[in-house]
Amino acid sequence: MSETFVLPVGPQHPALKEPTSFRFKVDGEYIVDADLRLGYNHRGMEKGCEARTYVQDIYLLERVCGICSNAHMTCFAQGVERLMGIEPPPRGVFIRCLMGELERIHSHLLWLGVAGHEIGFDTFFMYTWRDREVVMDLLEMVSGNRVNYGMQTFGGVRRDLDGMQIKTLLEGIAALKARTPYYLNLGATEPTMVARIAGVGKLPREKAIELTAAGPTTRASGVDFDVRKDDPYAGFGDLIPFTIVTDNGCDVLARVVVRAKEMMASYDIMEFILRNLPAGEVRTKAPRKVPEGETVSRVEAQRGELIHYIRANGTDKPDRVKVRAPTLANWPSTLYMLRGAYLADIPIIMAAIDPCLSCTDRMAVISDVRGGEKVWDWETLRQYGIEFHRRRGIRP
Amino acid sequence: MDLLKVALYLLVYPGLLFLFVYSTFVEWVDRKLYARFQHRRGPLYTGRAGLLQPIADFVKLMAKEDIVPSSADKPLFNAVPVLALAAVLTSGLLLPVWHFTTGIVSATSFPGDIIVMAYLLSLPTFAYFLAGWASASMYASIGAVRVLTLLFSYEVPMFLAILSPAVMAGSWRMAEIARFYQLHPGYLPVNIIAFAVAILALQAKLERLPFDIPEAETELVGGTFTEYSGRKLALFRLLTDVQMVTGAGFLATLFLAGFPGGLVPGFLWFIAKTLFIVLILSAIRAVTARIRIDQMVNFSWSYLAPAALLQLVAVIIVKGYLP
Amino acid sequence: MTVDNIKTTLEQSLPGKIIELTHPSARVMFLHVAKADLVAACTVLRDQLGFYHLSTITGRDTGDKLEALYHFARSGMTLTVRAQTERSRPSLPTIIGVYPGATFYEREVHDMVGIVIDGHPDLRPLVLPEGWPDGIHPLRKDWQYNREEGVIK
Amino acid sequence: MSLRLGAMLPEVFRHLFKRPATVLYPFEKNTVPARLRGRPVMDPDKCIGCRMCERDCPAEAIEVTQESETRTDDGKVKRRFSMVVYVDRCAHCGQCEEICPAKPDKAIKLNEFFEEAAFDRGALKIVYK
Repeated sequence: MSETFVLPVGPQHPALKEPTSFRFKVDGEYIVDADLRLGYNHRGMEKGCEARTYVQDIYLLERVCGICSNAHMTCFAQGVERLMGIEPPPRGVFIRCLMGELERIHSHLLWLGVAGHEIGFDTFFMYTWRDREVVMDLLEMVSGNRVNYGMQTFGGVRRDLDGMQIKTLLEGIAALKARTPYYLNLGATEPTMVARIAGVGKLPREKAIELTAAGPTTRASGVDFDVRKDDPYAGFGDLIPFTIVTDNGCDVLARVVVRAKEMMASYDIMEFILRNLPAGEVRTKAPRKVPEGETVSRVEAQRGELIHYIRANGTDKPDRVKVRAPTLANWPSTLYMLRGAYLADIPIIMAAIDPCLSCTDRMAVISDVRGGEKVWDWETLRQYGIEFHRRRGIRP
Repeated sequence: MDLLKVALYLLVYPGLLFLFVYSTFVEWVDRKLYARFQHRRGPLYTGRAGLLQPIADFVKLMAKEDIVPSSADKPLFNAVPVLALAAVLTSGLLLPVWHFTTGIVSATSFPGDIIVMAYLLSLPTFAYFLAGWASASMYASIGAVRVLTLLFSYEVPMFLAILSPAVMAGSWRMAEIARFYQLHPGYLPVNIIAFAVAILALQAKLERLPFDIPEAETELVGGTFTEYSGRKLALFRLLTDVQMVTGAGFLATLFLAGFPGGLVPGFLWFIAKTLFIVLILSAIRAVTARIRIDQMVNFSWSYLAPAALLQLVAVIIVKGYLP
Repeated sequence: MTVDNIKTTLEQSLPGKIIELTHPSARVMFLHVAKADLVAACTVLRDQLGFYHLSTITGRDTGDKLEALYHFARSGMTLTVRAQTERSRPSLPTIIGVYPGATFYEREVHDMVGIVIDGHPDLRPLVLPEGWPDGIHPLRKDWQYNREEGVIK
Repeated sequence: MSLRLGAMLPEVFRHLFKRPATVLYPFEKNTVPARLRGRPVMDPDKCIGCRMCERDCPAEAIEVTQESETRTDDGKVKRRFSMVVYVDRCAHCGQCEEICPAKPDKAIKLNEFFEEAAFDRGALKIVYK
């Protein structure tokens, strides 16, 4: 039984919520080798940023990813603020932080559900996503949108909170706070679930550091790497207290535990913010042109460290914007974890880093590489599809 | 006259028509229960409370394009769904769901029909294997191998489990076994372990969570059915539903004392008891995650098979003290 | 570790190799080294200064040269190492010997800016689509993409 | 922590007797919050023609054009502007409303309409005159 063959997973596969392409060399039910191909989701954002003004860029970068939109916005806004030399007022800082934590809750609940689905536990998935509606409604109430909140801007946040909203937020947070331990508990006691996640996808501490993993993936391997502590932003550090959650399990179960506990920590942060919200303005005026300079801005997004490199050339358009979303940082460690794993563990190991492929693929513009038409109408697309399958021997 | 009766058996009750209608109803019950367990609503719009949804799905699939991969083994690929469906439909005929008096031995009730029933219920598994193998697709082949591995792990516990009520009743005929427990309902709880094992084995046979390893959507796309579409997929889906009905009826006959009281009460008992088993199957599906194939093999050989053996020993001991 | 500590350590360990060392804002530093000293600088950062984490590598077109920016992080500091290469035959040494996690970032830089990473074991395209023509690198300034205006009747 | 077989059973059976959480969307609608960022609507009477919205729109979904120029009796020039919003491109970010300098009331506002689906792309080109 040393016969190996190559199993393609992707670009389209039920385990993948977004297109990417894996090639697994498998020997029966074991994975011998894994290879990765990105780029099915390119939208040319980095190039696009150079052609737009800063104000337009902030909304463009918000759309790098639907789930961590606020993290991207915060990261870009604070980087540009640093170049402009302005500081948001304290109330703005607190609301900025609140948005980040609300988004973290929404993302982690989403992830818990997806992880459940990947191991076939759809009931778990339905319950977590039902509870996620609570935080989605809160976000919609605060920002006016369920995704792509558009709250951050240069010099603060765009919308203020009123008393009624603070009350609703506190109620919603209390409801979620009562509910979250149930999932943590379930993840650690349901035998079939434990069987699927305990001891799966081992990433030892040294490997996590060596392969530059980020976010809950590395924290579940016992590394206390958190940008909120290392490079404090949005009031972390001095204004807002918080705790870092780490776990030494190094497996998928540890990642579930880290995320669940992180949610509990986030509830505390948000309650602190809402109880101690300073009075005053939420934003300061920002200039339209940014003085020449360069900076690196980092944010702890839900999936890990997010980094933007921004270079300004004195005009109202940036010279270079580089975005590195946490998923790209976690791919090398994912490939490491997949080697030697069971075939059945592919989805959950991949899901465990909470991959966001639209975050990862955003750099190139797919132009007309096939030559000719840029916009394909329905008939051309259909003809191409038929031709494509005929070449592979499938008769339509 | 006899010919008409046979045609009635085969085509209307308990044959094709009844099984088709009832199995779609059971699928509706299963989907609705699963949805309500998950705090959802389930099918809603087709028919009253979505009752016709499974039929609508079936018709929709029948109308869809039917694709055969060019590298597939075409005759086998086409024949497998029909053969497998025929096997489970035949198994439906063996269920003692009419006023079968135990005295009359007929084509659908004879000594040893329990074994025939068990084998007919196993045939679809081989069909799944052949279907996956004939597809000549990577995912389907892995699914096919998993189907066989799964078969070897649940089939032995299943057979051991159905053996104990038969040994207890001292008969190899389903109608007689059911009759024995109708007369002595006190012996029903003796088989409780075998009942649990049989329920789990049936769940595995139906490839439902936590044992839907060969299909495993997130790993293998559609497992053995990856390449199937249109009519053939519709037949496969109908097959699973019918298998659920006959499997549930089989277990109800053996472990829940069958369906006494002539045509109408017997029919009502049949509905009630099969739905009870479907409720258990749905609940299992709702509260578990899919386990891995190696864990499944471990589980069945270290827990299921010994439990079934233990049950058999217990039954033999009880039987020894029987008056 | 304060900014001054980092500065002194770097000056001691990389004598004469630092082209420029700036500290534009809190917790951000930029270090410019020559192409040949890149791996040495990375080793010093990892072994002596505790920058265990490589955040990413940015490829950039400065106009007359191509440069790569290696963003390193440790608690309380983000340090960016800048290395430049000429436009005609752009190449930089690989740092995967020091930071194994750099492999995907280097492939990305190779794709997008066209800097050949010497010593990298696997420089297949990572993000560019199959069939992308050789020698075209989207993030260079001379590569322009013009979108056709969508017309609504 | 010990393993518990069927740890979720009680929870699951409890939900059998609860009202489902699903909202039957096209038939039942949730109320939208007051701050919802819906479709941009322009009031030509208030527009001062600064074109800030056009400049800042990240989706390039706004076009402002001058319609007429009249001179009032006291010698002031009064210009009237019309606007085209391509709702199919609109990202609903609300930057146009935010940047609008018209006083005392903004000339462009986002309303609470969010069901933008249409069969014809032309139906999403909206002209305010």
